[in-house]
Amino acid sequence: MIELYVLLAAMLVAALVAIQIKDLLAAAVALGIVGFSIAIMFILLQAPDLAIVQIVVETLTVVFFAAVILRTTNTDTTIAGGLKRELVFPTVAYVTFGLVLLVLVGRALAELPSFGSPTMLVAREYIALGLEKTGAANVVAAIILDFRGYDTLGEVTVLFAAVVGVLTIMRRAGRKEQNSEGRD
Amino acid sequence: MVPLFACLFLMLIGLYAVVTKRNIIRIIIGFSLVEYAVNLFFTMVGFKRDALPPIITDVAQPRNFVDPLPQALVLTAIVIGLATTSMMLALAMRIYEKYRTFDITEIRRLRG
Amino acid sequence: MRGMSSIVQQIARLLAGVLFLFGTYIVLHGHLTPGGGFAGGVLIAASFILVSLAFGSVEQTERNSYTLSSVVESLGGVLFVSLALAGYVAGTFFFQNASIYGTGNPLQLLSGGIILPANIAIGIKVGAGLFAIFLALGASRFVMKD
Amino acid sequence: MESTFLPLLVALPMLAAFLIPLFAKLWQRSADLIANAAGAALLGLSAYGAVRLFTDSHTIVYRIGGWASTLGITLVYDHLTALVALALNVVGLAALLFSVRYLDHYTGRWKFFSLFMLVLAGLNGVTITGDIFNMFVFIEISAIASYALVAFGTDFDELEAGFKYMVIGEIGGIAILLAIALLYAKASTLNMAVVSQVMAEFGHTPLFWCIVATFLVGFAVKMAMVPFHAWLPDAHPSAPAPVSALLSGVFIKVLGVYAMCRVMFNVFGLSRTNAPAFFNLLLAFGVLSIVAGGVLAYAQKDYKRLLAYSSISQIGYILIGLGIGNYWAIVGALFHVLAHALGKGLLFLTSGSVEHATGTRDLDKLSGLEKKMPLTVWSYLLGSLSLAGVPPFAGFFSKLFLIIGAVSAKMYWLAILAALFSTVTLGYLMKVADKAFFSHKDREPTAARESPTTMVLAMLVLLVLTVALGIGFKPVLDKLVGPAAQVLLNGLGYARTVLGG
Repeated sequence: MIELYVLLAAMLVAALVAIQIKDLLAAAVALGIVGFSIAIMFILLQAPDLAIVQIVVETLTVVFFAAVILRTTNTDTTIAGGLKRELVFPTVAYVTFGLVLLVLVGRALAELPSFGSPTMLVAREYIALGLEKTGAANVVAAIILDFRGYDTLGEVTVLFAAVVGVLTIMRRAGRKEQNSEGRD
Repeated sequence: MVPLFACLFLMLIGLYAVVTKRNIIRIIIGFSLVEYAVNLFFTMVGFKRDALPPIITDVAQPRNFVDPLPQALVLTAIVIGLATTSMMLALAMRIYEKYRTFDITEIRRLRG
Repeated sequence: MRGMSSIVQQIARLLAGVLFLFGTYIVLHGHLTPGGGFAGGVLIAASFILVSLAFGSVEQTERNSYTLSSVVESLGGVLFVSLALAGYVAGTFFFQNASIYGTGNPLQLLSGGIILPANIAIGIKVGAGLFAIFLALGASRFVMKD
Repeated sequence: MESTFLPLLVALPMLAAFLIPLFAKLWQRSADLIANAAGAALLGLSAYGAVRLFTDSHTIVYRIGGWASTLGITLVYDHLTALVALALNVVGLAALLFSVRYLDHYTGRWKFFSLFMLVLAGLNGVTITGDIFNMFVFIEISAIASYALVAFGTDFDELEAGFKYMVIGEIGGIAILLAIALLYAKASTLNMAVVSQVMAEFGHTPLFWCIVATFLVGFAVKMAMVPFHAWLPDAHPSAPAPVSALLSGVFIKVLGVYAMCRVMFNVFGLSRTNAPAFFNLLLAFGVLSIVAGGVLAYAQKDYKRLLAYSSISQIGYILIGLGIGNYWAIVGALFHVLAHALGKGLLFLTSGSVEHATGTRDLDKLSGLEKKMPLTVWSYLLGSLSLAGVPPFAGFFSKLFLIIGAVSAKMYWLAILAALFSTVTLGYLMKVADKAFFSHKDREPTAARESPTTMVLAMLVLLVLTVALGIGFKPVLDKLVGPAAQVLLNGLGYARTVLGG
């Protein structure tokens, strides 16, 4: 499991870079590194389906980010060099909040089944029945398209909503011209 | 427990960017980080030590698999994440076109 | 959008074909191997994106492919809902699987009942939809009329 | 198979949303037709379900794909669902009808109707689902479609409001997903009924409260209770008026109030007796929302922004009803869900009507509309009387039940607060009437006249229902709201009705 810890550390470092580096394109690439290390972790966690989807989605996300950044601006004018005084208080407050949260959540997480041994109450039935009832050798595919196909219908609809939404937002003029003189 | 905490830590990093950063693209990056963290957390919940990926290659094989259900759910969550990210980017691009800046402190026409 | 150099164009043409084929393979084998309609659909979208990045295009082509991809996406959605409704109309359940499609031979390509056609519907829909998003986000001076 | 109508509540609007882009390419106006037909069909289906419930009062359960409830996804239609679904589809249909002419201002007609159908599909999906992850998926469908609708005007304000709404709303969505992950880690199942049985054996440990708190943050963002409300006063006014009506009228209640009630009462089995701290927290948030929303509403100069703050305040009433947690208070809260859906839907439609006629929402610029748009003005007046709780309109009874609940729980100060802020509500709503309708300034808006027939018709539908709900409150109370409150008070009994039925 040592690989998992190395990847987790790399992921956290890349995440810190992504939110701090001044160049936005570099930040998007750092986000990509986070995504790809998560994809590799999915393989280590025995989730090849997720790994494939994560890789292609991550690639596409970086492409989308690059498309937007290249069409707009690459430099982040809000990050000046050095420490900014007005950011000190929120950062300290946030770090305190984060630590308190981690301690509280830590107590709660201790009650979960320990890492690596899930309860698998219904999962056992999926594994036992998956092939026989649906004919699909990939149990994950059997779940997303058959047992819980309704979820996938929702997922497809979310994507559709996003496509129509993006097309809606990218319309050049939202209102028709002749009615615009009454507005300020 | 350590991997789960690492996920929460990633989430806190992302949330920090959402809360304190003033650049819209940076906020979207922070949001993506939060979402990745939750996806990873959910997958780790279903991980089983010394087990195989849930794909049957032989009908008679012993089925010692990791929990397939979180994987199916995270698959859906990843897609939803892609959908939200692309919509946020579209909004960001239009905001830049209108205001010529990504700085949210300068984009403040609506009053409190 | 400007096109890129002819070396890039030739490589992109080759790579796009490979990507498209690989995407189709992943869609069709979603019930047997890792991946499925979504991953394959993204790969198919990526092959189109690659071509449009390498070759660039004039506004008219972009608008045509945008219209086409949004139509194809809607068709994919209709196809998926129809698959779900097929069992319902036939008098059994919403998302009925085995009894109307049959489960086929386990571990063969033609197995898994509803899963194979559903994967194809998702693959079509995702491929077209993501390409439409890319066109909207990435194409330069691409004016969306209505 | 008396339950077969249930999947149609989701499949129909989805199919409509997918078909609209195809048909709109051939004929622009087909979008109106498909959307309105689907809206009417949704209303018919939810009414049919409600009638079935009234006749044999048996919770309707549908198992998708015929799988056992642990394996597949279950759809559930009980009295609480019926109440929310009816309110949702009535307001949805009225808003669709209103949109037909209102959209003459905007470009992108088919996109609007397609997104609108997606919002309706998502909201209906949330109300009927019996599976916790499925609820998240449908919350996301309606939320993502609503972000695009808020930014529909694609102008400065709309884009800014849309982005703000989207970031805050998605943080809420992610919180819900995280809560589901934690819940799954412990309960190892997703069906709400089964989860509630597993969690019941588990007790109120730190992990339990951690899950409850994470869910609460998510739903609090979605319902815009007061410290999580920052997005609402920007987002709701920026949307086109029929969308504002849907968002303020039902959206925040389905994604926030309904989802929270279902999870907290029926899945976690919380009740005033076993978790007083949680209910006191709801009371605190409720009081904060009522006061902050009411005071801020009074200070607004924008017609729709005032109404948006009023929504925050009215959500507060629903919250204190739930927080008091006895039968009458919950009846009051649920009755207010109905009354506020109709009333606020109506008020936002009148704002659209005024904007359609005059082109502005600024109260300082509007004047003397009383003569020119009598139907709009009267709809506004009666709707605001109902919201403020003047008898015999619907809002009066919701506040009456709420106060009865508060008094019987010996929380007199809450009763006084609720009554006091009724007058504040009346005050700020009448401020609009005073400035926009009855005042006479030097510069009258030139060509203001009554809106087209379909817009007036949509307003009249909601107006008639508001009045009818007030006058005929008794059968509604007996048949719908009372049993719905019993569903919540029944708590973990939900599992038995779903799994046994």
